[in-house]
Amino acid sequence: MKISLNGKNTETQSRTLMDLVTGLITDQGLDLKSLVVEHNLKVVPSVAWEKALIQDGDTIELLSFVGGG
Amino acid sequence: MKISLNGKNTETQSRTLMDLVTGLITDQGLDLKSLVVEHNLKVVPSVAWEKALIQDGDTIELLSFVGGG
Amino acid sequence: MKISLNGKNTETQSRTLMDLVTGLITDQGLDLKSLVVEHNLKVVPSVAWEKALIQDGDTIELLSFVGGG
Amino acid sequence: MKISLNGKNTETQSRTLMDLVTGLITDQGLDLKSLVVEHNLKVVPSVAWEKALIQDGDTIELLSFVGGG
Amino acid sequence: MPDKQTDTLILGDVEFSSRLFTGTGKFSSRSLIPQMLEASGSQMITVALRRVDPSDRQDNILNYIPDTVTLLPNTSGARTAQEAVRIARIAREAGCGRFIKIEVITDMQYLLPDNHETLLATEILAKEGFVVLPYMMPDITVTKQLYDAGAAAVMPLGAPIGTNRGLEMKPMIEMIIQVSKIPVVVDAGIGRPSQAAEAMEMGADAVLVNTAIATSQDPILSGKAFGYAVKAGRMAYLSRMAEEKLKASASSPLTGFLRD
Amino acid sequence: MPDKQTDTLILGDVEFSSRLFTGTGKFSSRSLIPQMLEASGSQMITVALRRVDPSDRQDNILNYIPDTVTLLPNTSGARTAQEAVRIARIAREAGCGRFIKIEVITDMQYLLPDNHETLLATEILAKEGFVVLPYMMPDITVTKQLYDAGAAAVMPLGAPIGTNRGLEMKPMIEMIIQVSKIPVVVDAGIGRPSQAAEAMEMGADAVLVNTAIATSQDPILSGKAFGYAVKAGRMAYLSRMAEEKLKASASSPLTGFLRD
Amino acid sequence: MPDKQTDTLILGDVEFSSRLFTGTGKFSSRSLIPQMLEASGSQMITVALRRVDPSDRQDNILNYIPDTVTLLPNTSGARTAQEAVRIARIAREAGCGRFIKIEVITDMQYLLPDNHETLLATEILAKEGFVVLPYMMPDITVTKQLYDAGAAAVMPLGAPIGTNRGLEMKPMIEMIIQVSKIPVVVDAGIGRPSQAAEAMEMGADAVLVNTAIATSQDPILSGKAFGYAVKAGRMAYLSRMAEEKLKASASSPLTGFLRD
Amino acid sequence: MPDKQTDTLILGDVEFSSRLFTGTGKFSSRSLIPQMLEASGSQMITVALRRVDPSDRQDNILNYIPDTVTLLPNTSGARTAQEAVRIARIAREAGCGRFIKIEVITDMQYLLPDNHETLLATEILAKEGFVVLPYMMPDITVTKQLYDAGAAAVMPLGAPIGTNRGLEMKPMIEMIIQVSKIPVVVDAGIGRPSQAAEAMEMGADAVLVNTAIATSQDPILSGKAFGYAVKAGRMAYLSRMAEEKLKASASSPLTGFLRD
Repeated sequence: MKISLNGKNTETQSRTLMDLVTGLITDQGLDLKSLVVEHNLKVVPSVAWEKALIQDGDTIELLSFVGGG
Repeated sequence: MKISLNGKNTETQSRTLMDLVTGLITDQGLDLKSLVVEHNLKVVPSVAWEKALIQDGDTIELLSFVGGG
Repeated sequence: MKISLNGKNTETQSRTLMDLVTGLITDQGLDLKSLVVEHNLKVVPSVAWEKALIQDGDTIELLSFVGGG
Repeated sequence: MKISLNGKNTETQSRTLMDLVTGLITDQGLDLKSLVVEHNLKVVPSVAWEKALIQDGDTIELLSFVGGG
Repeated sequence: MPDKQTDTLILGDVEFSSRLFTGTGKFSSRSLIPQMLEASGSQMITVALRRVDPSDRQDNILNYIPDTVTLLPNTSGARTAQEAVRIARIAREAGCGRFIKIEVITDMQYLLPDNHETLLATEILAKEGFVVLPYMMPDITVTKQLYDAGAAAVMPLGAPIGTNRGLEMKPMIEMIIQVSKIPVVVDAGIGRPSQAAEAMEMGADAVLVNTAIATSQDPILSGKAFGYAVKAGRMAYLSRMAEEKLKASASSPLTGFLRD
Repeated sequence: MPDKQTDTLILGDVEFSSRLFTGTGKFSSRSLIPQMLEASGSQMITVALRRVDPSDRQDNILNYIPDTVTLLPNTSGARTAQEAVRIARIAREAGCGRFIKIEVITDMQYLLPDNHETLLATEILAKEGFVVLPYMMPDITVTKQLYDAGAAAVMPLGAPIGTNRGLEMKPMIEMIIQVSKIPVVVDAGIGRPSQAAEAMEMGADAVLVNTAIATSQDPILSGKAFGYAVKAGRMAYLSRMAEEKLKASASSPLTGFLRD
Repeated sequence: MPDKQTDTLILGDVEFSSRLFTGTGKFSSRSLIPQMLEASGSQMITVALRRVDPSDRQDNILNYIPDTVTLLPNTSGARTAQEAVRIARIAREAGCGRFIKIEVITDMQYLLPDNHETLLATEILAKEGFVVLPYMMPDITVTKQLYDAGAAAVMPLGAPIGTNRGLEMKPMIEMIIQVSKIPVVVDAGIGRPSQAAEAMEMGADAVLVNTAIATSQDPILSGKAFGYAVKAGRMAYLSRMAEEKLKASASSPLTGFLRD
Repeated sequence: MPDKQTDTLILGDVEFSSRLFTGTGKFSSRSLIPQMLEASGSQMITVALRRVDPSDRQDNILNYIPDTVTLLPNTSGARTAQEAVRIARIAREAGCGRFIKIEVITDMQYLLPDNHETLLATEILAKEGFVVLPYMMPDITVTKQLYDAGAAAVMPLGAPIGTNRGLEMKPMIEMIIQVSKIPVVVDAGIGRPSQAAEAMEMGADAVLVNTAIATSQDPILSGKAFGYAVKAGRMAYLSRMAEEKLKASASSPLTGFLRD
């Protein structure tokens, strides 16, 4: 399935946001709790990741809070 | 005839801008050459005052240049 | 006896600094404890006022501390 | 003859300031007109250099004007 | 003149006893942030939002901010009102609360804000119930427009961000303090506690300091210093000090000693 | 750079934890003085000496100064070194201790000190065992001469006394701080806590404030404000803050939001 | 760096050898204007447009301005872009030429310009072939937008109009000079020749001075003074003077006299 | 207020129409000096005296100074009054005339003058018939003493020599101008024509500029710039300009356009 992930066209097998996110954790050791997921311009709370189905062409942004003034 | 002259509703007998303006000169001793006349939002050059007919409801502004920074 | 008291020529009957000072207290209600007495350019502590004899021509300054920056 | 020349003890054969100065010119190509000569704390004008005899132990300063603010 | 006893700052429906706002940028270590917050007494702190950087192994910055401190997400990175609005919404939905610092910058050289885009974003977000704190170029006309747009405060800059040059825009900020119907928070450029105190003496309602604290050799002590300075400046404002005088006047009696 | 933990100021053999010196002049009521001292934390305060004024019914000003606070009698009224020396001796014999602020003023218009007479008085009194704090026109040459003469500190003025104009002489005072081998106390002209903080940030060892506190509408709160400001400025100095920068530098990541 | 020999300012298609723009406001007598123009060398002067005031018996102010001097009508009185556009059109049709100073003010307290309305008016009038000189709040973003809108120059204010406070906005104006692709004319607030010279030394292309000249006790001599100062400042800019230095450096040889 | 028509400066018995004094130090080539003098209009220029340096092949600097220009030898290098006196006598006997700039410096770090030694030298040389111009630390008391000692003028420094920092000591110099009974010449630190103009606007009688002219990339143009600026500042002083104002005041009629 082709999606736009943080602005990059990406091929993914993940069926849900949870699959996608957990995959990235193991790949990149991200801090799950710090993750903000925007799915097709809507923020999806972590409790809903399990049910959030990814479809071909979806736009997904994985964000987190950083230091700023 | 009722016109708006410099923002004030005014009763006038003047048929042309020239009548109106020359009237004011004698009344108020204005400097003709310094006068800028706006007739219904259009500036009318002094050479055209003779032919510029005033009609009921016209808006006329008599302006002049003053000191400014 | 003629003395210079705070820069003014003064006639006094006081035989000692104590006489002079106590006189002034009753006259002017000064705060004794705040008084600094300079007798002929020497500061005399209050305990010594009793024995400090005044002689004709003496210079006596009665000083006190005041607010200052 | 031993003299102090610009603060340095110097051996000289010059009998007069003129000898001394002209010697320096050929040695160092100085500009004569720019020279100010102080001989034992007295300034000696160039017209008097001929007659100004140098004696053992004299103090001579050769000065000139330079750029300054 | 506010009551000296009960002098607090209210934004949204939150009451702040500290008038020092701080930021989370530029710290050499995130673990300094909670200590700095405690030392400075600051009760509001800014954070930014960015795409996850896989190379960045740091844990959640929010973990370093006590619950007692109000989060002020900023819209840094936004170059239009629309982008600022999107960031603000994400921040709120991500659980950061209703406060938002609007920051729209198109000038990448001096990093100075775009007042017009900032005004547009303020209008939209205030309607959506945000407590909007717009970072702005000091400007009287825009100050009034931001009030009409529903801003909770205005945040004029003292000097370009990160310069530590202090109140370069002082005359304009003084005018803003005179005309503004909402709190004035001096943001950006404050590099010394004395400058923070000066802003408060002028009548500013608060100051926001990040770079000066985070980049000092001792951010905890610096934070404490700014905390003291902001208090000092506010007290000076409340105690109505005398104006500057042209003529000298002695603090000791002017009579010569042993003279009349 | 001094140790941040044990940062105190030592003059004579007395150790001061507070770097704010205060004065007793111009208070509307003497009873404000002890409260101001407590609120400000000041541990050194000036007094003046004058002929008894029969019309003045006030009781002893020394009664208003706690024993924990060091008295700093000044020689105000002196117009020559000799007069200053005489006043100093009287003050000491009157039980005011060894500290003396030398103040010799011949300019009655701007009340600016006479550095040469001040230097002469310092020489004499230092030899007599006084802890001499000379009030001076900011001057590098005289600063060195006062050190050689045995001064315990130098007290350059920030601006003419009582003007509240702050650090008008800042550039000269910065140079004095660079060259002085003894503590530098900025005296006179400081009208705002921010100015006191600025002096401390520059590296001054202490400041003396009288008029600004005494003439404010709330001397106790003002005293507290100056106490905080002096602490803030000292902390800033100790925590080595970054210099001013010409270029702006972002406190948030510079990448555009949702851009690379 | 421009050629020192042929250093002139070109606006529209007009070449100006004088970089001092003047104004006709506030003169005690109109007959001073031509003398001031001659003494100052100014080649551009502002005028305003107003409804005829019957009580005003003065003759045409344009009679006092030599044909060699370019007229710069302003849009003073305008509170919206539309009003500014209307005034500009009338001025042009009345024979005042293509130059127009846009001035849109809604803040009646400090008389500071509204940058957004000013930008809108600039856009419209530039399209109509006017040589547009917008009076503006110093603002980097708006400076770029005015260039894109077709402005012939930008005219940031130095300080609020008529205050004579000089370059209060100096840091912002310096940035504008750095980024602007069109000439920068410092307008408003300049009260002393030294301030006009300073603006030119910074690299401003011209200054506009009205109040300081018209309200001095000798407007002709003042005009001359500003003419000299603007020249001096421009020459200083062209001759590349050395920067400020932190360290002192002797102008005479440092060797002691009669020492090595 | 002096007569505008016949406004000249008289020192000794010499009348100067130019109030710009210049110096001969730091020029890349001596041949620039006469051109600079002509461009600037300066009628007084400083020179220094030193031991002949054999390695120095340059011809006589005096050859570069036209007879119409008054020589002002300085006593640079002197560290005591006695040395200054010796230099002054040599200079006069060497045919440099009666003018002498006293410069006694013991502080080799900031090169700031020693006021007390300067005063002593002034006393001696004035008695010997010199026209004494002492370079001094800005100081009111010393200003009066220099007058009593017979100085022809006082020359307070604006900032440390060679720094180009301008009127750092402005407040003190303003006071000196108020009290001085002899001309006040601001010497040292002036780095820009605007700063020279500012000094003249304050009421200074002249300024001395060397480094800023000599070290610019075009000393001739810079000299011209300072000549213009000094004239501009003096004219401004003579034409009595209005003071700074807190409130804005319009230079155009305040009535809205097409409003009442």
